Amino acid sequence: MTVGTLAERVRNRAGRDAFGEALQLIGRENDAVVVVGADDISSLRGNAFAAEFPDRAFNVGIAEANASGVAAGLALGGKIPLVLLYGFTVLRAAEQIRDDVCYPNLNVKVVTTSSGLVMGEGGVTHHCTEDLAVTRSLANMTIVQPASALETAIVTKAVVERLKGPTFLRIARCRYEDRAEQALQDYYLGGGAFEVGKAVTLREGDDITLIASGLMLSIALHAADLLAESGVSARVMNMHTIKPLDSAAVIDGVTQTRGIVTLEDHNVLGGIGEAVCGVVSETRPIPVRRIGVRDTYCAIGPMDELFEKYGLTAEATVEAAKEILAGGSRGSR
Amino acid sequence: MRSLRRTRSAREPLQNSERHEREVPTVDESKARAPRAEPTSKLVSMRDAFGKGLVDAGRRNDRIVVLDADLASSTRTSMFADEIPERFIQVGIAEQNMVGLAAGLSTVGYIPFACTFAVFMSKRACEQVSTSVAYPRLNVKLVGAYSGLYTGKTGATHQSLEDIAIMRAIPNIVVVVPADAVQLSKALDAIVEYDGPVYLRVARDAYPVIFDESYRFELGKAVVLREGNDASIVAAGIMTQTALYAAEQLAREGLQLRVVNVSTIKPIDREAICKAARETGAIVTVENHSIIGGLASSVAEVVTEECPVPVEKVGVTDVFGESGSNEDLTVKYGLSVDSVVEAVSRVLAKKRLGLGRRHSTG
Amino acid sequence: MLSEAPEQVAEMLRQKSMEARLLLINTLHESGGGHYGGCLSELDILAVLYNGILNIRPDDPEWEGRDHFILSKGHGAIGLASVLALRGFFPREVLKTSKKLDSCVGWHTTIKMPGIEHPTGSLGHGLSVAVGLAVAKKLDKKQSRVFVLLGDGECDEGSVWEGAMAASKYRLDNLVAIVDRNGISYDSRTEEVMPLEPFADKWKAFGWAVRSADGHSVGDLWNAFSAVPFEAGKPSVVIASTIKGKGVSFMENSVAWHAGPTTDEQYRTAIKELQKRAEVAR
Amino acid sequence: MELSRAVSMDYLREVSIEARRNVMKMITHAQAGHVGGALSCMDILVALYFEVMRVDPARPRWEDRDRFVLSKGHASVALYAVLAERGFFPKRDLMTFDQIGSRLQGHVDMTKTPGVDMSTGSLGHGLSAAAGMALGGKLASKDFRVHALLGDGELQEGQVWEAVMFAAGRRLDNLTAIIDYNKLQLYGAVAEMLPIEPLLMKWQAFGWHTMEVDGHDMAQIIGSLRRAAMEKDRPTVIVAHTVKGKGVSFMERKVEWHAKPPTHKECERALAELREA
Repeated sequence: MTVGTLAERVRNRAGRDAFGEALQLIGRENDAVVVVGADDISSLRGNAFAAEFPDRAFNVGIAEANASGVAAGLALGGKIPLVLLYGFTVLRAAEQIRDDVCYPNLNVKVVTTSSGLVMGEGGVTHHCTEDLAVTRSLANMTIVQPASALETAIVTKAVVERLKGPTFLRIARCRYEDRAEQALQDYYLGGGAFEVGKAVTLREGDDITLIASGLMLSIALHAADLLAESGVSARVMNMHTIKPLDSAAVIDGVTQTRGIVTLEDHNVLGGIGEAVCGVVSETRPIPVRRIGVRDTYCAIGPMDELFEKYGLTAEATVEAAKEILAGGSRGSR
Repeated sequence: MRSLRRTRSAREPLQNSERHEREVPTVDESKARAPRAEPTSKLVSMRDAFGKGLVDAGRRNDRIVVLDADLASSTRTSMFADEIPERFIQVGIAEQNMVGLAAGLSTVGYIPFACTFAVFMSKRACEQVSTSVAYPRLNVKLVGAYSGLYTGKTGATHQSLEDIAIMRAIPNIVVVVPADAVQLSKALDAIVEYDGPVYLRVARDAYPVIFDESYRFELGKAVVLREGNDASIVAAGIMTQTALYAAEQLAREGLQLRVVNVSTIKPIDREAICKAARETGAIVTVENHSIIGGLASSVAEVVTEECPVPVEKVGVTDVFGESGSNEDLTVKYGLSVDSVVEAVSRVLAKKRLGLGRRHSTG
Repeated sequence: MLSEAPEQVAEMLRQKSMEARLLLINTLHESGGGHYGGCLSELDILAVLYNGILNIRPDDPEWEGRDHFILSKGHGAIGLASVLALRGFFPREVLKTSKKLDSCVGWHTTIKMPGIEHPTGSLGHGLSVAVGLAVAKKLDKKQSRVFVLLGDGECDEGSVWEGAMAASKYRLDNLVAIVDRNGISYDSRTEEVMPLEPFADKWKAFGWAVRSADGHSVGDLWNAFSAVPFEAGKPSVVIASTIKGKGVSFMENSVAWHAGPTTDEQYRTAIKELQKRAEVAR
Repeated sequence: MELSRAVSMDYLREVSIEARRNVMKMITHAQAGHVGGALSCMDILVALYFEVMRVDPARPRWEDRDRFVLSKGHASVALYAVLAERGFFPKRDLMTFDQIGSRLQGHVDMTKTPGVDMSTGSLGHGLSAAAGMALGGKLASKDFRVHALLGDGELQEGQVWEAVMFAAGRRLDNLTAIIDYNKLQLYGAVAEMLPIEPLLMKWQAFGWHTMEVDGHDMAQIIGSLRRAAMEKDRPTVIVAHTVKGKGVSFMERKVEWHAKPPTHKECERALAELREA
């Protein structure tokens, strides 16, 4: 299937729908692909796959630790299991993912579509702003977070077909915003490739570097537009692979611009911001500001309003960028 | 650890760190004070110090209850079970349940210490820690024993290299990592006083004592153990000793290293880190943990946000550990004095290149 | 496979098990100690499985048609290693490397060791993995069976019951769980730490076909394992009554000998006792 | 101080209808919330808060109160409606449900809502916390009881069985677990997802005193809760057979109404049905 056809199929779809679509396609092409869910297969849009391949979809009930262990066993038996989990249940199954998947380096894909604040109204226990901290800390783990419906489909196919080993796929439950959809459509239809561990610079700029992925990419693009209006040239990087981080791309940002702003729908501790700070401080220290949830449990409410309330916005990004360029030195705490 | 055996004789007699009586401070000091900056030759077991400290705390405060998941003899909560059996709760091998129980107990006014190995506390019971304890901000103390690489040859499944990363990313949790038996028992007192969730990371084996009895522990405060301006070594936990040895070795080569001990990793002492960054221009972090998510990340975040200087990291480089003696593991996983010395020379090279000066607006 | 002459089979199994005990004690002593209690309690079970039940090829541990085994009680690693070595998965000398870095011999299982399918150590994981493996075998319509050995204290873990529920849902009659019911976990006796009885009822209530066996009678074990699945469409569990530290008098049924080092004298006593038993048995 | 009121069954039924109506209004207004599971457990909550439990709405943190843990935290709206009805907070607050800044969170939050004894939302946690409270009560020689309401699908979580084993091992006879056995979970029938039967046998094998009731028969519910309080040396579980979406004909026994908010039109229809009931 060409990228063009794929793009048609997932146009205007939510992230999880694009995932479901891709999953079904992969299922047809490779009968080793199986799905393990914890009473959430439909929530993660694995239902089309489950309907077409009932023998290859396993709902083990509300038992995420077991789901992860079962997936490990399936991988041992030569299958390529995708474990579908709610974001916060990555924490519930953290030790099984560590010991049974990552430690023996098994080919298990952990997929969530409700990480971050996307389940805004669902309540604090269903928010998940710690999952990247948990998965990043696990050796052997690869973490990928797509930023548009098309990228979701491309990434899903790629990690199943080409990437052997433990992978965490962090997909959005909702629609991605048009800015990111458009930018990535242009990129992929224009012949751009998805390569694990290779960030994509979507926009060039030499004053400041904005690093984002997932739902935050369109906010970064928006911020870049706003910055351009005030004469600041911002580079925008789609950091779809969060681990291993593309340190070369970060270093380019470090050497070619005057500062970095990271964006994530996650605690600023443990996620992309932390990863970037780690590279920057080892290379050539320039100021970094982290946009994200500042180490708190969020209130409930629609995701967009939560983004406003907790400063996950283009405006906050612009402000952080300007502060860096003005040479201000303060903690954003 | 081989590297730690290079200890020289103690300069002053070691005060008995194993005393049980509550220390009554005679001087009213509001700040944590800098202790002796030299590891003594006296080795004191961290887990024993924890076990004893817990018994002391339990005797003074009858709201303290201790829970353990069938590892009491290893974590040394067995001491509490022996002394105060009526407030010891054996939950069996069921860590998730243990954390939930502790949450429930705290709502009735108890101060529960839920204890198991660090790996199980942070990963097996990870979501329970977040949802049942941290989110309602309950007064539960979570203890991760057998932390880091040195877990008595138990191998990768029992080595906890991610616990700080995970606990740190969970809001409302204070993360405390003591460096020696004295700091540990003093931290215990502070933790009991503090009303809120705390993660206390305890090491298994015996390590040289650094702090003397006059040391006063303050949550959230780092202490400078050794002054110097060429670069800083920021160390946490039992690696603080390693940092001091490295500083000593480098002093013989004419370099003056500042050694900062960070015992509260979250909230981190931003002031002390920035001061070290500004005054010494380069930092090496040293910890018995993955370099992802722990002390290294905390320090990197602070400096890149506030006072960019080069940072080099000594810790486990994102790999699983294995069974082995502490000595072998130290060398293989790069936690030796030599590793610290090498990291210092790397960071000094970057400092000399002027990296970090351009935007370091101090 | 060996049903022709039960007496001879039993004799062979007993001998294998005795050899494994001696090798285990030697290995543990040389490496400065280890999990004596649980290794000794599981040994007869492992000896029967590897020498009389499991369809395996020691010279080709990855052989496709093999039966699978997962040691969920990962701290019994050296017990399993001793049995594997004697069965020819690797030379006995490998066991002498336990003190060395990069060795495949650790306090808990490692996948570096030939014959080990999955690393374990943290309790409560093995059953879920075994369920996944058994599901995969069913999918592929393979005859291979999956055996998993759990400790009894391990059954305090909720994840064990998650796995138990799933196995019953998927009607995994190619899955056999064995519980090494030695009655002692780390801190104390299981019934003090966390009462497990009525233990068989719990498994039955979770949809398993249950059988009890004397975990030190090779004949009893062999009969039980040969009869799986106990019921078509159900996973089978064998609750094997064992004695922690079995075979070394001062270790038997003692909470203190979950793990630890042995003095040279204790070591000599243990070896002497085992040799004596071996002679008597002969 | 009134510990319990002598009230007629009719009154309790009225309360539960009123609370159900408020659930409909809240969910419709917020366009969020779990309606099916809220309606199925409503009669149990009313029985607890209006008849069985020793509580004082003026002192929600009163030390000697009976405790309640809503382990199936997604049924928050049901608990809010009952707490408001009982006077823990003004009924007008109900319409703030799920709005930003509200004290009525999507899943219950003890730090925000008066009368909520434990924060929950992620399944499988509640019984452990309840066991901890019960244990705390025993340690402190208090005579309060702890009730935990669990969903049926929730029993698939291993942590529940850890807590079940523990509570029996510790002989926590001051603990009652109630299972809202409405037979449906998010994705379908519990029996198809991961069968939990034989349910009573499981709890008995784990050492609990078991009872089975019709979870919409007020007299049966109250009777069983009272009997549970008399049981010595072991905790009690009450398996309450309920109907998901109970009280609204077009929602009853329908998986799709697990968390779908009704339209205003559907809401009106439901309110009318409830008024007639």
